[in-house]
Amino acid sequence: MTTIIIAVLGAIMIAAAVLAIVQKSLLSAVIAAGAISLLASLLYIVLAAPDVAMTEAAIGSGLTTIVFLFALNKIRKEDKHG
Amino acid sequence: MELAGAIITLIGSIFLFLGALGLLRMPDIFNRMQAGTKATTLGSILFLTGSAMAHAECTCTGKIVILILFIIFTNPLSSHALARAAHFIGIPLAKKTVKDDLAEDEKKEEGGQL
Amino acid sequence: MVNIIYQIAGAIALAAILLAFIRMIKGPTAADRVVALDAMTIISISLIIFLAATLQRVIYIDIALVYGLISFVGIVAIARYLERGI
Amino acid sequence: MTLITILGLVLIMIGLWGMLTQKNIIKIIIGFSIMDTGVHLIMVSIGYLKDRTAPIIDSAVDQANAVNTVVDPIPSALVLTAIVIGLAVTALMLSYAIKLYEKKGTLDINEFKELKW
Repeated sequence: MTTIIIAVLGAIMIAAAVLAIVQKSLLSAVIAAGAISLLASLLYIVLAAPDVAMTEAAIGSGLTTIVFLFALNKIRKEDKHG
Repeated sequence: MELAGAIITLIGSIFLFLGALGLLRMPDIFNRMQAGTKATTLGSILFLTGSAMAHAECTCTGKIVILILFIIFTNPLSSHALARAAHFIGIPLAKKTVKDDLAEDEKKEEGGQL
Repeated sequence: MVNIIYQIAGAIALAAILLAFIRMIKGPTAADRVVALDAMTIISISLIIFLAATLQRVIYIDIALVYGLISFVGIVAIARYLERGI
Repeated sequence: MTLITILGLVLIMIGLWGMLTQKNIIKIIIGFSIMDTGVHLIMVSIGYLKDRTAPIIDSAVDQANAVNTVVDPIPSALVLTAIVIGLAVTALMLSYAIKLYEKKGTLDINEFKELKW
């Protein structure tokens, strides 16, 4: 059972990584990077490391996305003025 | 009791699958949002309830009740914020749409101010 | 019997996460991708509970609690960015 | 888990490809973050032992026989620190990207050629 879960989630992770690299829009790339962190935290549960899974869910998927959005917001605001 | 819990879990997972299928097949973003939020909310509530019933020997019922309350409170809020944002940045509706109340209200307000 | 039905339910939830990810690949605008991410989050909370029941540890349910709160903050932040900026 | 080691290796390769081929600075930082995730997956998969459970002692784990039933907790403790430091490094790189944008008005890496010769 765990082998099937690892195979499916790993395939989705690789596809999301390729999507994050080849995507033109910056916001879509950030969203795909958030999806990678989500699936990684599921894999940490299968690997019997719940503390790492909790940290990855809070920091990797939540806080990193918000920090990226702050940077994108700064860049877009400068765009509007200049 | 355990068999009933397993069957409720199966029904919830079928709801999750149908929600994801609707996310894939609906024509525009608002229909997709409706399929991807309502159906998955009901499906996950059924899934969690069935899991708590199927494993009655574990002492996890309180945590699952708190989790269901989280899902009920946060999921409609986030979907509402997304729908509002998608409407205001001007994503076009599907061709079959017959009514757009928010746009009519905005037009009426602008007319009143003038 | 109970175990077989429960594992079939988990497999269907895994297929659902795959379908939601296909919308994330196809989605024409960024808002479609955010909707797909939202659906993937809810389905993965169910999948965490499934793993906790399969691996027989109660402690894994706490991860679902953390994830349910943090994902809400993330989705609302993306929605506010789409609307007018944080 | 051999499968997870292979997955981490593929993620590191995809992140390196993105860092080397993309022109936009934000995309380079995203590639760095993908590479980070791959390294963490490999480090956690080193400590995993087959058919064992999480190293948290509660009612599900027998206390007297805990050495034979739990996985190695040291790599997950290391990765826990590495995730937080990864967030700090990402935030520092993003602040540099904002400063570079204020200086030149663009994020294309080919425009910054003061140190080229």
